Amino acid sequence: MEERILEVRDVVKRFGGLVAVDHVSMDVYRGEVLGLIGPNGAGKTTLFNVITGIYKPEEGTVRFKGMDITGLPPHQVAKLGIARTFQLVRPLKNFTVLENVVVGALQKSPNLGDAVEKSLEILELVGLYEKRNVASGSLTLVEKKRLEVARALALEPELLLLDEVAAGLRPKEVDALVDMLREINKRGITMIMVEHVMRAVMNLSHRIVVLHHGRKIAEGTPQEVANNPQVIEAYLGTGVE
Amino acid sequence: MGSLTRSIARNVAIAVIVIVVVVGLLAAAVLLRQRGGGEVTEIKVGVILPLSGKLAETGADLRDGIEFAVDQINSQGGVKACGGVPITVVWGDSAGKPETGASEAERLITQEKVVALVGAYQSAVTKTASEVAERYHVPFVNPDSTSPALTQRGYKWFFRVTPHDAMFAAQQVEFVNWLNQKFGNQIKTVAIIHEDSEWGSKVAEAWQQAFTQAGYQVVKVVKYHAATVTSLDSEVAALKAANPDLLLVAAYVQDAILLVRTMKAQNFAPKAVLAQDAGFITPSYKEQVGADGWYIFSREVFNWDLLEKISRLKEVNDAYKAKYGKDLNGNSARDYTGMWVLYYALEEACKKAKPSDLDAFRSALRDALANLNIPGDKLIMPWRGVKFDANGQNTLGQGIVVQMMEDGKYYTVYPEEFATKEPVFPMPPWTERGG
Amino acid sequence: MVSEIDVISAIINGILVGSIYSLVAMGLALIWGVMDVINFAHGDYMMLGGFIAYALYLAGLDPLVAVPVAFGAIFLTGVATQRLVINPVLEAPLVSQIAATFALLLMIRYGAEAAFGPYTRLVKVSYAETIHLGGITIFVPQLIGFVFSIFVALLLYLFLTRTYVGIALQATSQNREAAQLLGINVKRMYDLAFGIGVGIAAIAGVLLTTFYPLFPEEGGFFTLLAFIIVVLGGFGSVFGSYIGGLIIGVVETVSALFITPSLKDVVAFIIFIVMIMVRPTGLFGKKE
Amino acid sequence: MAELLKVENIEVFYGEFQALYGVSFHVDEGEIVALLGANGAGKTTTLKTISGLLRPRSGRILYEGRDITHTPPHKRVEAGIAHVPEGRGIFPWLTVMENLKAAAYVKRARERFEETLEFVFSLFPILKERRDQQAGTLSGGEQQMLAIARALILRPRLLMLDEPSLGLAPKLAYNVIMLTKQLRDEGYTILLVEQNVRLSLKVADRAYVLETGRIVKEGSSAELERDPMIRAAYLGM
Amino acid sequence: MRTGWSEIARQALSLPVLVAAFLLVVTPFGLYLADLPFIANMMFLSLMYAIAAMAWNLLMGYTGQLSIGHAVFFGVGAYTTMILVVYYDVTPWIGMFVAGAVAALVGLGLGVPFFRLRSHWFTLATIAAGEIFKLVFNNWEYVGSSAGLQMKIVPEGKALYYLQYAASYVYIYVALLVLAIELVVLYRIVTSREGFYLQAIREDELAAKTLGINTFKYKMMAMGISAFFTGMAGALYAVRYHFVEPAAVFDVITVSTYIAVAGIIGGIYHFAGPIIGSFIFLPAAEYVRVTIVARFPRLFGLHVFVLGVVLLVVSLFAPDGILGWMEKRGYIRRRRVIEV
Repeated sequence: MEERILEVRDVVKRFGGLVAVDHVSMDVYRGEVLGLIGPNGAGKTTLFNVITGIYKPEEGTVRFKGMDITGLPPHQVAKLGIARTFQLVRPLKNFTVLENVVVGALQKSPNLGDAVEKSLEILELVGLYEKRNVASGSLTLVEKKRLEVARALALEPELLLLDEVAAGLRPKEVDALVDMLREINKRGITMIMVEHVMRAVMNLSHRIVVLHHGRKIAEGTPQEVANNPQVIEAYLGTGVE
Repeated sequence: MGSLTRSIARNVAIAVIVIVVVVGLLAAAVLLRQRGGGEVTEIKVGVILPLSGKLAETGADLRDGIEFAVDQINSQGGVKACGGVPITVVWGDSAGKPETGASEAERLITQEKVVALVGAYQSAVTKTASEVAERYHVPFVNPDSTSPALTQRGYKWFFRVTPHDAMFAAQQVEFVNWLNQKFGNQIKTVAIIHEDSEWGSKVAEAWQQAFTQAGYQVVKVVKYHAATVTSLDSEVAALKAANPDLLLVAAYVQDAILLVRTMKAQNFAPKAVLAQDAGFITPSYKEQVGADGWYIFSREVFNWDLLEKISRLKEVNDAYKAKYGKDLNGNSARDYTGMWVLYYALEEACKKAKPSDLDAFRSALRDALANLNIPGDKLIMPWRGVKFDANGQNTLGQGIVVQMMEDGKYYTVYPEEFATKEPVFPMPPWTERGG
Repeated sequence: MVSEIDVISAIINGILVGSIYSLVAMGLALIWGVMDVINFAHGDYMMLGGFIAYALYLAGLDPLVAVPVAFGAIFLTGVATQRLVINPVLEAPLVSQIAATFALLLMIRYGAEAAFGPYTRLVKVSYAETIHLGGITIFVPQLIGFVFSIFVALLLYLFLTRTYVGIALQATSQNREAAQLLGINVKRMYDLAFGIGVGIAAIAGVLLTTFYPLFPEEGGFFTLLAFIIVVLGGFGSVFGSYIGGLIIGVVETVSALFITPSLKDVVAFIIFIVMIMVRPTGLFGKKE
Repeated sequence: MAELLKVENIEVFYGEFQALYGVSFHVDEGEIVALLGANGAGKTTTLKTISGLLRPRSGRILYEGRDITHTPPHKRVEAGIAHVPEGRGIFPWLTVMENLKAAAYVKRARERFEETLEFVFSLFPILKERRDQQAGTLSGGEQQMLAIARALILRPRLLMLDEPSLGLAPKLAYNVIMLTKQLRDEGYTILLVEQNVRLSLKVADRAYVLETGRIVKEGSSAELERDPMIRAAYLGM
Repeated sequence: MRTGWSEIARQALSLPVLVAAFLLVVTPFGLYLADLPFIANMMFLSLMYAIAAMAWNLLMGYTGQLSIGHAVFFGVGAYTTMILVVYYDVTPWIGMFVAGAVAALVGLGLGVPFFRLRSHWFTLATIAAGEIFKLVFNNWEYVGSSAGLQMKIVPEGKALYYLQYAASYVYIYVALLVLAIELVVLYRIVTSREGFYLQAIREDELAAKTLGINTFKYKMMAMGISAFFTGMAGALYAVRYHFVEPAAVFDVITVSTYIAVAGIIGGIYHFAGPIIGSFIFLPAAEYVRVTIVARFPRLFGLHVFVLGVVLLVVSLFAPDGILGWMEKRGYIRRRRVIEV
């Protein structure tokens, strides 16, 4: 687990006066699950958007497998092997579940038959096989979250970025989702997960990076992070001045 | 297995139904085609006009002119050489669009089986409609389009009764020469302002040529887009800067009104303004422009005061007024005349062929038109007559020049044989008039 | 060829005619800002205002009397339109919204043509005089129109910034949900925005009749101009639209002076496209 | 103490997604009640349902004993419910004064606007100083003050604050939360949603803990402060 | 993934398509026999607009980009055909395809700047482009300025080369040919990977990007093809009427908007929607015009007013068009790209 699959160096992203990501550096090693946490507005999703090319950072670089991908357009980043899910689920509403996944699968398997076959496998993995011909707009939230993951997997990524996949789910659903993600990780896919649902992130992550006000304030194992006073303060706030 | 036979049976059933329907339709079509024939009780003429769309107002006027001519022809005994059968008009609406004009022409020719077409006012529509007539070998009588290009196409079935813009331009040069003679060479420089559709552009082109050839100096040509014009301030400023003796104008209604107002606003008063009818002679312009329109010359094809000069005209106009509550104008009078021209040709054609043999009759009608020679005194127009050249252009037509006087009415000032007033020249400056 | 005085004169005339564009555009900007709807029929409400002025003129009154009348009548028409047509498609996809306002355009423009005929009408006012100032000529009705337009713009400005209702309207355009939380009835704001928006266009229509011929199809080009101006002045910025209108007026008259007048609209349209490419927030617009 | 607000068993959906599962709680006159819970637990949804931006599929909301479940949002404001939304919802292109005036659109606020304004300015003198400045140019803390000030202009009986300390420096966050205490002393009833758990428990009289759309715990602040479950709810321990 | 020709053949040979094709092929002949050029012309116009509206809908219904400037491509196509035949003696059989290609180039040229814009900004830019093209052609001497260009009448022996026939029925077959080509091409596209991507872009452009789709490239592709066939429709106009002028072929209402309205009325989310829409809207518009003008000759704009009412009713009560409405009622089903 020594190979660095992603290197983020000194990334700065500003919106007008607001510094959303402030000189953040972090490494992701092949095969691990990295948790990225922090209170609301800490800059987690912005960092995701920088990595996936939706935003271009003002400063700093992002390297994927040693290659500089800073500022590449999203579709190229995706082709290189970085897939992501969205915090607010964005299924292609009028597409069926299967079609949603096939869109991604076609990137790697231009033959429709192959793409469909692969997509069906992935749907089996995420537990949506039965719903394959249903319009994705009519799925429940938990199903949509699974669909997001399935669609990202269809790109056969080496690195999967999960943006709050557990948000809004019931505890049982979270556990099932964690099991599913663990299964995916076992297949050799590296993951970064932005997550508020601690039940998920603490169970799954090998390491955790904590952002607060755009800065990295802590990094370590889940245990280390949970006991870090700075982290506790960021989350629970200070009692007294 | 059952489902397979069922689906075969269903397909066969559908195929049978389709074939029956198609055969039925074709049979009906053939039957429909064969209706008619036998004795001819009327002579059908197709008329294509802009009855809807932007020019519907003008279209209504043209329609009245045609309708009135047909009424008169029929009440005096129809087409006598064909046994006194009446003329029936089948209307086609071009909606002001060339493509609709073309399809209406085809409908009138093949479906309504008219012997000839009349129309279509806008030159663009006349172009496509007359092209269809040419291909079907149907005479096309055009009383009212003035683009010179129309009679430069080498068509055999196209006959234009009205003079065209190049002829008008030549005549306008004569008029200006006459003014110079009369008032002592005051006009040397000329400026032109025109809207940029085909009509305005071609008129301007003809003017530029004719006036330059006659030794006048064209100092400025300004064009604008009538459909979107909201102000003519800079246009008029540019004209004013050029300081011409004579301003030539080709404009539609809104822009004509706007132009006159802007000229007044900018106190731009050349020695004479000579307009090319259109906007300047529409009823709305005349009603609305008021004193601002005084002393402006316009080329016209027709004017109310010709009543005093042309005896036939007064009679016609009285009857027309009694029926429609308005006087004839350049548009209705031209289409009225066009219909009469067609009637004279019909009388000749009836001597050569029977209307029941449509192709032969159309051909005879074409020949009749080509050989027509109507003297001026049979017309209500101030023309020397109607006689078409090889291109189908009436060579005996001419325009007149009118000028709006202080009573807000246009008076004929040129040619002298039709004039009822002396021209006011030069035009008094804006600051020195009443109203 | 082109003298200084011509240029100055073109600029002044551009401002005078532009001030009418401004009014039309301000109304469009208000509707666009508050409701996020593009009103393709905007210029046609302006035309209706012109016909109201003409009706009063026929009754022997000065057309300017129609300013309050037209505003009132078209305001009510606008409120009715918003409730019956706009509101049902507010949440619909863009294509349905455009289809609906385009249907309005056809109905108003050609309904007017059916009702009044396609004829051109002209109003003759007693003050149709010109003023001459050292080679520059100004047509009095245009000047009066300009003054009225400033007056109306000022009133609208005061309304939007000094009255509770006006501020509530602005608030709605900036944050719909927060406005609701302050007790602002958003549906009512939509009624008001559409009513006032087309009402102001109707005032422009009235002012226009004193120096420009009136005909049922006159609105079309003004709508296109209003789009250009709203984009130029800054989407949703009512003040920016006023300035934008003056700028487009001047651009048209000045470019008519230097290139052929029949291409002056091309200049305006090119400015429009360049503007949405490089700075879609407009000259005075707000960043997104 | 009289019951000012009573939420009974509300179920709220976003399309197919159920956000609240039978949430019930009450707020008494004159108290500060905190709603705690991790992100996505349903706190904001609850406030939006009370102010009328969202409609519950079932359940009722009683305010001053009247059923307001089907009352439109602006009527609820007239009745005295003010909601300072998450992210403040100020009008960035209006001046401070215009932002305050926007709140005076409802009758109950307009009638006594000048008077309330005095009070608000005495609470937030900085706003008085910046009255003609565009609200978008204010600092985060000032914007939060403006948002609260604007709600106060409505002269509400029930003031709901959604994450008022969000995005503020610790010192400012502290001040803002402490302000609620002052407001309670002025006679306002406050429903507070706040991520700074310790701080909110410091000012609140009672609190409810929400987890994935359900109330999982309630009690006095003192009780909850000692409860290990709170930490678990936030940090997943 | 590419729909095989055998699959297309299977689709093309399915019963409803065969019946429709058979009727389309027989009808003009029947109309000719019955001497009903008015109906024949309606049919031609419906086909011409169907071709343009199908092309327009590749951008709208499939890619989610609303253009009200398709008159640009229509006009450019019409002019290209005309210039080639009038100045260079090139047969319209070739000219039509060149027209499509030139229109496609114009489309790609406009796409580069315009696809940086989103939703209504894109729409407004297309409107402006339409106006600019109209004004420029109006002032361009080479293309005859406002007078436009008219083909000379050629001797009958050359009719096939110059595609000049008196009867409109002939042109229906030309239009049918173009439509058939278009249907095959569009069908292949929308059922291919590219078409699939286009729809993904329509649904959510950002999501599409993160799924590895180069959205700009595919939008450009859609624009190019859309412009190509709209240009072909314009070419048909030139071929049919032997005449072009800026006012007719660059008109924002009768070209740009009618194309969109035909698509909307038929239903933009169905492959056949624009065809159905054109075959309803155009004949309806013509019928309304003819009957209303005949009955109320003095109420000038009434027929357009009636069209406005129709459009309003559709946009309020059947915003997804006739096919969308039928789908909602369960009468028809939208074909899925993939069904397993």
